[in-house]
Parts: sequence; C-alpha cells; structure tokens
Amino acid sequence: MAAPIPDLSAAMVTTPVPPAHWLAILPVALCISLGALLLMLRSLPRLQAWIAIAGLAVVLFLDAALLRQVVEHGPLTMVMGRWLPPFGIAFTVDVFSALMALAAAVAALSAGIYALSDVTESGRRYGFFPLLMLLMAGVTGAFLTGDIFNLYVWFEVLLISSFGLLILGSERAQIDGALKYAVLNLIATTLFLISIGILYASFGTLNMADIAERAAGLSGTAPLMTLACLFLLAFAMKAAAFPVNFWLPASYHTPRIAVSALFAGLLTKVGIYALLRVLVMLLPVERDELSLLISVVGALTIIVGALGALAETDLRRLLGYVVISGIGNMMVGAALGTADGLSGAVFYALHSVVLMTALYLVAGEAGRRGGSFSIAALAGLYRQNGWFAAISLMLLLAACGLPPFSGFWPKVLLVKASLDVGAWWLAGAILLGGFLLTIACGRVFLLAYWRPALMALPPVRTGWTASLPLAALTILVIGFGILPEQLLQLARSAAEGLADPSAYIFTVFPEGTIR
Amino acid sequence: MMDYTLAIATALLLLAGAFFALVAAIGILRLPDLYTRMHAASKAGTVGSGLLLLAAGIYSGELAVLARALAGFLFFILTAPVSAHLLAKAAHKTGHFPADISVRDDMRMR
Amino acid sequence: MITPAAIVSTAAIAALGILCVALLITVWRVIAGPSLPDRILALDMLTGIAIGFIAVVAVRTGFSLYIDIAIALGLVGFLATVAFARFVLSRGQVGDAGPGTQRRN
Amino acid sequence: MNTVIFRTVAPFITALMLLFSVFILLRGHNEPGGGFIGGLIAASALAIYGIAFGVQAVRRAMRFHPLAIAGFGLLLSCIAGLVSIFFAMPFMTGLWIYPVVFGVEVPLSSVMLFDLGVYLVVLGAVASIALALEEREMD
Amino acid sequence: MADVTALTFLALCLPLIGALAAPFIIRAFGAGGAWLLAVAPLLAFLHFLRLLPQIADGEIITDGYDWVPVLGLRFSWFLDGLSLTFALLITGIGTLIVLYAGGYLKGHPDQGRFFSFIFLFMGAMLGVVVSDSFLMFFIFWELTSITSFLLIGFDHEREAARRAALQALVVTGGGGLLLLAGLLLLWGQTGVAQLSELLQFGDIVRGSPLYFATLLLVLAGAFTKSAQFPFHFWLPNAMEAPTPVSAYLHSATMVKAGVYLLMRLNPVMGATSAWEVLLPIFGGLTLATGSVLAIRQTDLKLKLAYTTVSSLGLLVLLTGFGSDYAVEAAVLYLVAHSLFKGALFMVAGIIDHETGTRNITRLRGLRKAMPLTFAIAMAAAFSMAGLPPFFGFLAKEEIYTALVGGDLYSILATTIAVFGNALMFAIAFAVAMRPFLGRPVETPKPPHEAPVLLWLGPAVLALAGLLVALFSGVIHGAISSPMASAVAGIPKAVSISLVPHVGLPLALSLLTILLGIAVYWQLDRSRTLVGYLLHSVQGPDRGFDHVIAGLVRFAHHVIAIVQPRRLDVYVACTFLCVAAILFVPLISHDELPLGFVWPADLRLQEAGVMLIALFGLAAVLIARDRLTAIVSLGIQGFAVALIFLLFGAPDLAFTQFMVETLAVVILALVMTRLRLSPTDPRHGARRLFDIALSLACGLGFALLLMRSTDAPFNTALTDFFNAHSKLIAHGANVVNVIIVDFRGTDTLGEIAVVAVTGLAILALIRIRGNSERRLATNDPDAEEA
Amino acid sequence: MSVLFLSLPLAVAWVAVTGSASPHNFVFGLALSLLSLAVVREAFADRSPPRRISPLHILLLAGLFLKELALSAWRVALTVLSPRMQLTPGILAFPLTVRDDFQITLLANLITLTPGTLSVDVSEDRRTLYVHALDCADPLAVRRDIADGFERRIMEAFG
Amino acid sequence: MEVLFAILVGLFFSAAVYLILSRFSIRIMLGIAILGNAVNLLIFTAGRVTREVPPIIPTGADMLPSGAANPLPQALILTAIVISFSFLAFLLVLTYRAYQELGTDDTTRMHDAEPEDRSLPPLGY
Ligand code: NA
Ligand code: NA
Repeated sequence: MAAPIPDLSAAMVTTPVPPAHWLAILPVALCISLGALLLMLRSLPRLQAWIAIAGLAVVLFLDAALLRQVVEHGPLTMVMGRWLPPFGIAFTVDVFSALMALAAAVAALSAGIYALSDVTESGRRYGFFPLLMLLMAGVTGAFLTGDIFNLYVWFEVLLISSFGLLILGSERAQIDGALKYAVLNLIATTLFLISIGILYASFGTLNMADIAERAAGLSGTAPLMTLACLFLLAFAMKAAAFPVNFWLPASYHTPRIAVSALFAGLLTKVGIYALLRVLVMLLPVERDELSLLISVVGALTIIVGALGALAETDLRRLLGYVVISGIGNMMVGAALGTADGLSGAVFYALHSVVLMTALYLVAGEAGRRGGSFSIAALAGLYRQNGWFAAISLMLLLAACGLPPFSGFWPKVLLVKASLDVGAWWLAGAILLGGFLLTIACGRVFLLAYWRPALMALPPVRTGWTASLPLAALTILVIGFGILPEQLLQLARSAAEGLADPSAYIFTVFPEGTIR
Repeated sequence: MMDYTLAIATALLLLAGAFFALVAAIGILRLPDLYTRMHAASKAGTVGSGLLLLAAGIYSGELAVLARALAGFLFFILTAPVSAHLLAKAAHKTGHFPADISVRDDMRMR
Repeated sequence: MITPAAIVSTAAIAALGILCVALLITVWRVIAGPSLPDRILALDMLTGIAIGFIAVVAVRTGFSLYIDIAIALGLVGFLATVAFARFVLSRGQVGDAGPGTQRRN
Repeated sequence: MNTVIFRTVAPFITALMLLFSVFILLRGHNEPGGGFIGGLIAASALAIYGIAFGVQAVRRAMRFHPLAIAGFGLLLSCIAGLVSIFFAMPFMTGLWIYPVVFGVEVPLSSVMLFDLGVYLVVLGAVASIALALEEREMD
Repeated sequence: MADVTALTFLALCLPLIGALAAPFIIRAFGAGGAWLLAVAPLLAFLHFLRLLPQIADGEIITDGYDWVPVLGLRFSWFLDGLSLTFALLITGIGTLIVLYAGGYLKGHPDQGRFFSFIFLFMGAMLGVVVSDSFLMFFIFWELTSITSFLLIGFDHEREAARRAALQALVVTGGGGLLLLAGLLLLWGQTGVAQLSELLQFGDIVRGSPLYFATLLLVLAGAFTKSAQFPFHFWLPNAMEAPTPVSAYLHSATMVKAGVYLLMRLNPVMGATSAWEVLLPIFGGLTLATGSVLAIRQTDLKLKLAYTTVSSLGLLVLLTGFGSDYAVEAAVLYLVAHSLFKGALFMVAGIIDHETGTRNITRLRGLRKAMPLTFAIAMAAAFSMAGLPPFFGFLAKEEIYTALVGGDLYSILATTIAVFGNALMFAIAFAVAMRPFLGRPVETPKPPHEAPVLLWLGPAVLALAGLLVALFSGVIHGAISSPMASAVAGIPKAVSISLVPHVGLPLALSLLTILLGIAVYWQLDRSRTLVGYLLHSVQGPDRGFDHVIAGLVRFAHHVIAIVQPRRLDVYVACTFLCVAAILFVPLISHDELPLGFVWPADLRLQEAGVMLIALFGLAAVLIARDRLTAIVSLGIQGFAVALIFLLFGAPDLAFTQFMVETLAVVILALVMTRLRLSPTDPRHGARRLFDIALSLACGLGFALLLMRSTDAPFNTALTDFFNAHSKLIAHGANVVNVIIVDFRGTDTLGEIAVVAVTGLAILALIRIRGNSERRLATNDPDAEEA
Repeated sequence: MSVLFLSLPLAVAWVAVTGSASPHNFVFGLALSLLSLAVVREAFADRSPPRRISPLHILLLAGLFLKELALSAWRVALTVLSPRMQLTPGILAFPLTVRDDFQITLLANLITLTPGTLSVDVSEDRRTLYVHALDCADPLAVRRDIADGFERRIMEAFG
Repeated sequence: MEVLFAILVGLFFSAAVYLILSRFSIRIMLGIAILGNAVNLLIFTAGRVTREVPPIIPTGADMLPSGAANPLPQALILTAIVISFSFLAFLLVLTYRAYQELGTDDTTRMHDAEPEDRSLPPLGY
C-alpha cells in the first residue's frame, strides 16, 4: 500500500517521555493490574490480601513520589498513546490532584489493613481486595486524569467498585441501602455524563486544559450557565451535599466497617474534587455567579450534617452526617473561590479523608468492643481501654474542628475567608456547625465511653490490623494539627493552581505545540 | 448490462423481502392465537429477512460478503424453528392453549 | 435513463418504508399482547425485521459491513427468545399470576 | 430447557457463535466489531450452551472460572498499555510488529492485545453473570 | 546566661513533658511521685520569676519561632506585666496543686491519668496567657476547654460529672467559636495577627464599623469562659471535678482566662461606651447572682464556686468600669482572689477528704482535730473577707476607691459591690469558721489532720496572701504596677498599702463588714429565705438540659423531614433539583434556544424509526403490569439502534443491538425468579406530579441540547481523528481506533467496570445474609478452594 | 471423532466469511474451529456420527426444503392477506419413525419451516412429535404428508 | 436535524424520569435503562448529526471522506453504553436480590437500612 508518509510530529509527541512522567499513570495502572491479578487469584484469599496490601503500599509510595515531583517541578502531563493533546487522553497532575491521590492511598491502605481482620472469608472470596484495588484505580484515575470524559469513566469505575463493596455480605440492610445508593448515584453520574455531552456540544473538546482555555471565549454563545449548574448538581450529589445527600445516610452504615471507612474517606471527596476542578478551574466565571447558591448549599449542608449527627443513634450513621457536615465546609470554600477559601476547602478535603477513615475504624472497634453500634447501648469503653478512648476522643474533637487537630486549620481558613468577603452568615454557619458537632461528639464520648457499662466489658484485644492504621491516622490528624505548615502550603499551592490554571495549561500545551 | 441485472435482482429481492416481512407482521397482527401467529413469524419472517440479506450479499458484488449473507440466512433457518418450538412448548406447558377456533389439541390429552 | 443505482436506491427506500410499517405493526403486537408469549413472539419478530432493515441499509449505503451486524443480531436475538421461553416456562401460568409455576430442571 | 430439539442444535450454534465472535474480534480495527462485541457474542454462545446443558457443563467447558478469565483479560489490556514503558513511550502507545509466519506478513500490535483483553473481560464477566443467575435456579 | 528564648520555650513545654511522664512516674512512685512531678511547674515558675525584674522595668518580651509562616503565624510569646503575672500564678499555684493532688488522689487507680490531664491543662493555660498570635491564643484557649472537659468528667462513672463536663465543653467551647470569629475579624480589620502588634491598632479597631460585632464576639468568648451571667451556671456544676481541679481551674486560673482576655484587649477595645456599659452590666449582674446563689448552697465547694462567680463578675465590672483606679483594683483583686480562693477550695477538699462530707450543715467542731487546716482556712477567709492585714483588704480598698463617684452609674456599681462583698464576707467565714467551731458532730469519716501533701498548698497560698500584703511595696513594683500598666495600656503605679486612708472607701469597707456579719449571723435563715425566693425560678442550668434535649429532638425532627427514608421521595427531590437547575439559568441567563427549525429533509424511514422509538417508550409507560413493561423495554432500545444505524453509526447500532438484547436476557433471567403482584398503579395527585416533573425535566434537557447545538461546532478533534487513524494508528474504523488507541484509557476503565460488575454480581448472588451460607452443591469455588 | 468431522465445515465457513481462501487462513480457521468445538466437546461425546451420509440425498433434501420454504411463505401470505381467514388450526400428535436425536431435530425444524405446520414439542419418550397445523381438518393427511415427505428423505440422507 | 433529535432526547428523558419516580424498583430499573439511551442520544446529537455515512475509511483511501459521521461521540457513547449496561445488569440483580431478601419491590416498604421506627437517641448524659 503506497500510503503517503505521515507526518508523525503533527500527530504525536515525538520526544521520549521522561521516566518521572510515568508517575502520572503508574498508580492507576498498578491498581488495575493488581485488581485484575487478584480477580484471577480469587480462590487464594490469604495471598490476595497480602498482594493487595503490598500493592497499596507501593501505590502510596508512587503517589508520594508524584506529589514530590509536582511540587518540585510543577504540574506534569502524560499523554496516553503519545497523541498530541487535546486529541489523546492526557493525565495531567497538579498539586491538588497529587495531594488527593496521596490522601486516598493513605485511606485505602488503612482500610485495607483493617480489612485483614474485619472482612470475612466470604467477603474476601467474593472480591473485597480486587474491589478495593479497582476502587482505588477509579479514585486515583479520577484525581489524575486531565480529560473530562475520562474523569467520568473513572467515576464509574469507582462507583461500580463501591457497589460491589457495599453489598459484600448481602445483609438485608446492605441490600436496601445499596439500592438507594445505586439509584441515586447512578442519577448523579448520569447528570455528569449529560453535562459532558453538553460541554462537548459547546466546546468540541474534552481535554480540561483545552476547555479552561476556551471557556472565556464561549460565554454568550454557549449555555455555560446551565452547564455549570448541571455540573454543580451532579457533583453536589456525588459529594452528598444538602439537599441531595440522601444516599449517604441511607447506605454508609450498612457495609463492613472497613468498607464504610473507605467510603467515608474517598467517595464524597471525589465529588468535591470534581466540583473544584470543573467549577473553579474550567468555569470560573460561572462559578463566581453561582457563588451565592453554592454558599447557601454549603451552609445548609453544614447545619443539616451537624443536626444529623445530633439526631442519630447509630454511631455509623452519626459519622455519615459528620461526613456531610464536612462536605458543607468544602462547598463553602468552593463558593468563596478566594485563595483562603479554596485552600481551606482543599485542606478540609485532605483532613476529611484521613479523619473520616479513622473515625469509621473507631466506630468499628467500638462496635466490636461494646457489642453494638448504638450509642444507646454502647457504654464503658473508657474504662475498658484508655488508649482507645484517647484516640477516639482526639478524632471526635478533630471532627468538631477543635484545635490542636487537623480540622482546626481549614475551619480557620474558611471562617476567615468568609469574613474577609463579608459573608458573616457563612462564618456563622461554619461555627454553628462546629458547635453542634461538638455537642454531638461530646455526647458520643459521654454515652459510649464515659458512661459505665451495666456489666464491666471484658478486655478485648486490639489486633495490629486495627491499631496500626488507627494509630497512623491519628498521628496524621494530630501532626497536621500541630504542624500544619507543609500541608497548608500544599493546599495553598493547590488552590492557586485551581484559581490560575496557567501552569496546568502550559504542561498540556507547551508553546509550539500545534493546536 | 450486468449492472442492470444485478440491480434489478437486488431490487426484486429487496421488495420481496420487505413484502414477506410485512406479511409476517400482518400475520402477527391478524392471526387469532399465539400458535397461528408463530406460523407467520417463523416462515414469512425468516424468508423475508433472508431475502433482504441475500439482496445485500448480491449487491455488494463480493464473494465473501455473499458468503456471509448466506451464512446468516442459514443461521436463521437453523435457529428460527428452534426458538418457535421452545416458545410454543413453553406457552403450552404454562397454560396458554390454542384459541377456541382450534379443532384439536393432542398435547393437552397427555 | 434510470441508472442501476437509482433502481436499487428506489427499491431500498420502498423496502425501508415497508419495513417501517412492518415494525410498527409488530410493535403494536408487543404492546397489545395479550399474553406474554405473544409479546415475546412479537419481539422475536421485531429482531427479524430489524435484521432485514439492516440489510436494506447495507444496500442503500453500499457498506457491506452492516451484514455482520445483521448476523450478530440474529445470533443474539435467538438467545433472547430462548431466554424468554425459559422465562415463560418457569414463570407461570396464564395471567402471569399465582403460584402455578412448574420449576423445570 | 430439556428438549431434544434444543439440545441437539445448541452445541452447533454455540460453536458457530464462538467462531463468529473471533471473527468480529479480529476485524474490529477496520470495521464495526472489536473486543467488546466479540466478547458479548462469545458470552451469548456460552449462555445458549448453558441454557441447554446446564451451568456445570459451561463451567467444564470454560475450564477456568469466568472471573479469572475476566481478570486475565483486564491484566492483558493493562499490560498492553504498559509495554510501551520499555520503549520510552507513554502509556497505551500502540506498538506494531510485522512478523512473517510461513511467508505471510502478519501485523500484530499492542492494540490487538488490548482488544483481546477487552474480549476476554467481556466474555468472562458476562458469562459469570449469566452463570451466577442460572445457578440460583438449582438452589 | 542560657538562651532565654529556648528556656522560655522549654518552660512552656514543661507541663507537656509532665503530662507525658506522669503516668509512668505515678506507676513507679505512687502518690509520692507528686514531689517529683511538681518540679516541672516549679522550674517553669522559677524561669518566669527570673524574668520578673525585666518586666518590672517596663520591658516587654516577645519572642518565638516560626510556626505556620504561610499564615504569618509564629509560635511566639508576649510577656508583659499582665501575662507574666498570670504565668506566675499558673505555674506557682500549679506546683502547689500538683502536690495537693498527690495527697488528694492518693491510691486512686487513675491518678497518673489525672496528673496528665492537670499538666495538659497547665500547659494550655500557660499557652493562653503567653501567646502572642491570635490563633495560638485561640488554640490554647480551646485546649483549656477540652482539658477541663476531661477533668470535670474525671469521675466519669457519675452522671452528674458527665453532664457537668459536657456543659463546660459546650458553653466554653461554643463561646470559643464566637471568640474565634471575633479574633479573625480583628485580624481582618488590622491585618495583624499578633496581640503585641494589635496594641498599636486600638484606634483602628474602635473606629471600625465592625467594632460592635467584634466586641460582642469577643465578649461571648470571655463571658462564657469566665462564667458571666447568664453563662455562669456551668461553673458550679464543674465542682463535680476532684477538688484540686476546682481549686486550680475553676478558681485560680482557667475561669480567669476570660478576664485575662478582657484585660488584654482593654487597651485595644476598651474606653468605648459599649465596653463601659456592657462589661459593668454583665459583671454586676454576675456579682449579684453569684453572691445570692452562694448563700443558698450547703455544699462547701458549691458555696465557694458561686462566690467565684461573684468575684469574676466583680473583675469584669472593674475591667469595664473605665475609671483610673478600676484597673488597679481589678489587678489587685485578681491576684488576691487567686490566692485565697485556691486556698479555700483546697481547705474544702481537705475537709471532704478527711471527714467524708462537704455539707456545711453536717460539719461542726473540727478545730480540735484539724487545727492547722482551721488556721489556713481562717487566713484565707480573712483575705476573702477583705480584712487586714491580708491582700484582700488592699484589693477591696482599691475597689471602693475606684467605684466611688457621684453619678448614678457609680452609685449603682458601688451598691452592687458592697452587697456582693458583704455576702462574700459571710460565705468566707461560713466556709472557714462554721465547720470548725461548735461541738463536734458525727461525720462519715472520723476527722483528723491532713497529711503534708494536702496542707502544704493551701498553707503556702494563705501565707502568700499575708506576705504580699505586708510587703505590698515590693509586690506593687514587681507585679501590680506592671500588670496594671499592661491592662491600662499606659504606665500605672499602684501604691495602696495596709495603712488605711480614712475616707469613703474605708467607710464602705466597714459597711461591708457589718453587713457581712449580719448575714453570717443569720446564715441559715438567709439560706432559707433565698431558697424560698428562688423556689420557682428556672435557672439556666435546668435550661441546659432542656436545650440539649430540645436540640436533639429538633435535630431528630429535621432529619426525619430531610431524610424521609423513602427512595421515591429522594428521587423526586433530586429531579426537582434537576428541573430547577435547568430552567432557572436557561431563563435568567437567556440560554434558551435561538430558534426552532424543523428539519426539511426528514426521510420517511427516519421518521418511522423515531416513531417506533416513541411507541416503545409509550409501551413501557402505559404497561399496566411490570412484566409487560419489561418485555416492551426492548422496543425503544431497538429503535435507538436503528436510529444509530440510519445516522452513520454502525458500531453504535451493533453494540446497542447486542447490549439491548442481553439486557433483556438478563431481565428475563432475573424476572424468572420474582413473583410480582400483577399491578402497581400510580394514582391521582402523585401521578400528575410525576408527569409534570418528568415533562419538565425532559423539556429542560431538550431546550438545553437545542441551544448547545445551535452554535457552530469545533471539529478540531474530529478532523484529527479522521486524518490520522489510518495513516498513523493503522485502523480504518475510526470509531474503533478512538476506542482502543486515541482514547484507549477510557476503554481500560470501561472494561474494569465490566469486570467489576461480574464480580459484584457474583458476590451479590452468592453471599447470603447473616449466616453467610454458600451454595453447598453447585458452588464451583468450593472445588477451587 | 465427530468434533474433527465437524471442524471441516466450520473451517470452510470461516474461509467464506473472512473472504480469504489462502491456505494460511484455512489452517487458522481450522484451528479456531477446533478450539470452539473443544468448548462444546462434551455435547458430542456420547454421540456417534450418522452411520451413513448420502450427499446426493442431502442435496435432494435441501432442494425439497427450499421449495417447501418458499411455498410456505407464500401460503402464509395468502392466508394472512385474505379478507376472511378460514382456519381450522390444531395440535396433532405425529408418531415418529426416526429415532436418532439429530434426525428428530432435523425433522422437527423442517416441519416448522414448511407450509401450515409447526413443531411444538417432542414427547419424553421421543416417539411422538406434536405438530401445530393451520389446517387440522384432516389430521391423517397432515401426518401422511410429513411421513412421506421429510421423514423419508431424512432417513435416506442420514441413515 | 438536531432540533428533532433534541425533542426525541427530551421525550426519552421524560419517560425515564417518570419511570424512575416510581415506587417500584423494577420500574425504576426500566427508567434507568431508558435514561442510558437518552444520554447516548444526547451525546450523539451533541456531536451534530449526519446521515448514513459511517466513519469508516474506505479501502484505498487514507482519510475519511467529508460528510461522514463524527466518530468521537460514537466512541464516547460506546463506552457509555457498555458502562450503563454494566450498571443496569448490576441493578437488575440487586433488585432481584432485594426482592428475595426484603420480599418486595416496593421501595416504600423497604426499611432495613433506614428503619421506620426511629427512636430518639438517649437524651441523658
Ligand atoms: Na443501554
Ligand atoms: Na468499547
């Protein structure tokens, strides 16, 4: 065939890829490969577990290396299949992505270790660890990709994996919860996909850097405002913001604790990540116009979440509302859009990943030790084990945003940012939310820990599978509370990257690239 | 000339195929019960889509395509009676008996 | 003078029209029923007509690749009907209610 | 579906459909088809076989657990994306080789390997679903 | 001389070190470990003492380390007369408390833990008073709330203790949040985040339009912490804590944090009419309330606690009064109060510890058994009563000097002060004399003198009350004057001594004493009277229970509404949001389609296929039973496939046919097992609502799609794929090349979804509820395992 | 054995469908055919190939079938399009002479595709075929037609 | 032509939403199946509609002739179809299991994850 000799450089990146750029895809590729491998090894549950844990440790390491790379050398892009952006799928990593990926890996590794003792034999046989790996693939892919349709795909990967994890055990409550979770989340991802369709109709492109560049030129001709609203709704659902938070309290408390912990750490944060990425970076003008709406939603979410924490008896459901309240805080940050507001949201997201994972592990241990998840029935945990009570208390306080724990800093940033723009009512909502949570968490500690049990609880040994992740996460929560500088800097640079994506765009389209 | 032959053959096959498909549809609409409707579906339906496939095969002018079209036709012939049989049997077994105009039902006497 | 292509094209348009009518009629049977097997039969028929439809589109566009779609549809359509037949068998009596389900195999 | 007629025809149909699925898989790059549809057809073939002969027969026919097949396919696809690491090219870069087998040049590529992975994933997963659903019947 | 910066840092860390070491030391040495533990606060005390001359010379020490530079935040301290005095009180009394606690909790299984909490508190309190940056101040502020929560709830098996702990946390923690807002407002107004710098910005702060809001927020923090009316109720309840805690946190240190804050901000926010009205009003109310309620109590600790409330009210009143002497009076009274109240609490603890009761009506004639304690108590009571030659006398003289004036405002304040002081006089002796005099009565435990660990602390404090009065010149030079200067923001020299000046203040003092004696004389009757008067008054303490329970009930109702436990409601809400989110911006931002052009060249087969699609939809919608709906589902799917076919998308048509068919197969396989009731109608209003909502959503999407396809289309991507898929990517089917090559990563994710679906469905079917029973006969995995 | 026997026609089908008659493609097709038959090998395990295969009679059978198929479609058309459909439908039992599964199946399928008749079921003992006929007024005639037509031809082709 | 497609898409959405609003999980599933098709049609329309010429490069040509359909939305839809098929399959099985475990497909009668009789948490301390 006498085909004309194609001009490769017009279609492809012709320079070799620096090895460091592989860090953008390796965490995802590794998660998928290991997930696939574990699918093949389904009949060897013990081996499976260890491969998964080791794999997650490697992923954690890779994410850390990626973060380091991004912090030192700026955002990086790897174009899949060498195709020039915006034609091929690009994985573009900035500080925000890398931070979120790293936090996700921390949560996943912790939950994975806890699962060693928490997940039953049948749960393992029917895929806990492969599902965990593929969930991580989805989460990490969502954080690292630079293509909006690809983002949708990773959303779906993590969603279906979460379905699998949610029903593992097939108890009645699980199935009921899963049904609600599945239907509502499916509506959310469908809204996301619809938004992408409309976005494509308007922009003709899917690369996020490309969209960010074109967005300003299109306002007026394309229905960008409606589009922004659709994205907002889709991601608000994913993030479980009020009034579309139904799925979370309906389902989070039903699976095994390791799964709840994983979900609490990861799922809603992916929604927040996408919200920030799309609304702040891609559609900044529209976000600005929507800021009042987002603020109101955020404030209501904070309050409703806190009230839910007060109203619930089941410890796991209570924690679900704590997650929701946190989401409200992050939404407020997104609504403000200022450097402080955004870095507050980013910091809060990272804090929440670590904290909520830890708190669900606490709930798991509390349930195991006290024989119930109901704060009406739980009692005597303080007398039974002081260390566990201490860790629990610190984490509960962190959830209220009290110092000296990691939840304090984002709250300060957000309140300050709210006051700076004169939104005293937002600051009020944040503080009121923290206040109500303090009451709720205080009551938990009073009832479940301090209150003497009717019969003294027998001493329960905490295996390393629970104590190791709990200790590590608690150290993080305290560490970032006492020495927040590093993380604050990272959060700030993540926020700057969102607000001014020129560096992000530059890595995708360095000068001289044919557009 | 060859072109015209081919074109007319194709056209005829198309029209005949469409006609039989329509017949099958009308049969499904008009015939009184499941079993009689099955006659229309399995015979006219198969012939109709078979002829249309054949038309496509001939019109392409490629032997491989014609081979594929024929293979497809054969396949329908292989499967249509089986699915008709399975459906009829299942229906009968679950009490969907022939309509009242039927004159006999030997299966029911089993 | 009518070109061969025009002959075929006209015939194809006519065929498509007829097939559309056939499809609509069949759809009516799916909706009208009355019994489940009737609907299944109509669905099976729908697959058959769709196969023909694809073949005509293949003729109209000159892309023979459509034929493979038709073949594949035939294969999978068969599966659907088999599965439905099985469904009827295990699902129950006339009226689709009641416990009268002989569980076979 | 224990009928003589169906049981006699089913294996033929299954074999034919499997063959056809490979055909669809291989030509996907140039015409409609590819791994996904090929996999679906193959799974359909096995479903027909299963309806005729029962779940156990399909399990024996497949030799491996369907999910292991799906896992293998996923791994294969991932590896097809990863091989480019050895050529300093990004993930998912299509690599083509043209080995000569018995005098005929055969174009092979990582892309085809990828599509084969897709085929196996779909085959394994859909077969697994169908088998799992069928199995309950005997509960 | 060692590096002062490092040493100060170490001094701030010493309590933390103590907290970490305490459990081990107590485990190793028992209660005697207290001697060792007391070294930590003692060293810190000595360090601060060494800085005293510098501060007395008017120097201000600000130093520290970078902490959170990104927020402009340093771990830095700010030592002037005010903070150093507090630091000395905290570490000094802290040392004594550690010793006291060693005796008080001797043999308690959790004594080590108790010491940890006490030390943590000490560190936090020290942090509050030395912090220079707002946030650091606030962090320590909240830490004191948290540690006091732990300490009040130390005796956690009693419900009252748990309740009191939560109450303290809620009240002081909640106030803290408001304070945070206030501090952030200050930060925002001035741009500085350090207290030391803020002092220069008084005019800006007072002139800011946000001044009043800021003031209210700051006062909320200060008033809750310092138990001002109407937040006073938590403090007496905090007496659930072991006595060392009451003596330390709830008299000498933590409750003064609010006063500290007001004093600290006095130069910045003071001297405004708001300041000079709000503080005295709340202070006065608190003083009156505390005194009256103190009379009513029979429990020694509670009596003292209510007088603490009064004293805090007095301090706030003075801080806000605005006259020249008021600041000096506040300073003197603050120091005096720390000394005598700490001592009296410890005495109360000793009595409790040695007799087994704190009920004043059941204690008599202890002087024989506990002479030393009696002496200590009397010394402290003299100071509290404002009698010479104790420091309390100096303070009271200064108070009256400060308050006396001709205007109504002053008269009111003076009256309240006299009234409150008289009641405090009575209570001081009620606590210090009543139990010791008279004929001994039976007590739960036979009384005997306390061990040294217990009496050492109060003895030192009581003695200090005497010594500082005797050497008032030295003390004024070293402490009172620098502190008063710091509070006033301008140099002040305190000069009052034990030598009384004849004048109105002295007369008021005498009046106070007379009144006090009268009340003491009729103590039991006064108690009855107050009890009778307040019989039906619902205090805020009861209110707290109602608020918490009401809050929980309210939350429960709210959640019942916003989380109604019905999927159909969830879905309806979601789609309402969808409809709103579509129409509002479409209309408000004029994003409706520009025009509506019916396609002129619509062909018969295209229209036919679309019609079939609509028939298919209708078939599913109108199907009366679910089974019919299921079977009809295939129609629209097929129609969509045909649409794809007619509009140039064979791959889509292919996939759609396959998928649609397989979906139907799976439906059939699944439905085989369900025994559905034949119909599931939707009726009436619900049906109309659903129809309206679904039409709205559909219309919204249609309009949006029309508008977005109105505009010209950017075909850059499409052109690229069309140009390169064969030449470079070696595939003629562009769609497939996109799927496996250009956008192969999508497909990787997609097949991951497929694989996971297989796994998830398997898990769903195989695992059975609680019993986790698996299929015995035909589970192929049984063989694999 | 029968697997090998069947793989040849499958390989031919492969060649036809792929449209490349090169030896490589044939060998490749053969390999694929064997593979796909290997999957269903169990189904053929207990089945011996027909004792006698007569190509001539197969062709005759095919010819008869095509004729009957065309005729039957036409008859359906006439029936369906006639304004007043005169039908005397019914299900009748047809006693089978053929015994082999393959033959029974073939017969049943051919009956379905031919005018006026449709196989509904085979009895458990494989001796009776239940046939639905559009014109069941004379069951004996229907039975005779089948016995003398397809059943005889099948026995000739696959003895 | 896009206008017509938009109307069709709107009707698909309406039907899907109406079904999803049902109390019965099986109808919801049908709605979700239709919703998938609605979205696919929406994306298809988003890439603008052309007639009949598939994006397949004819033998002998190197590039796609003009007038061919836009391949990119097709590729996106392919991915979306597969994904929505997977989800539908899962949901169907979930519905079946829910029916089996909970004895109903009426979602208003499913109170296992969120029990109907929610009592107040303890109001004491
Ligand atoms: Na679909
Ligand atoms: Na695909």
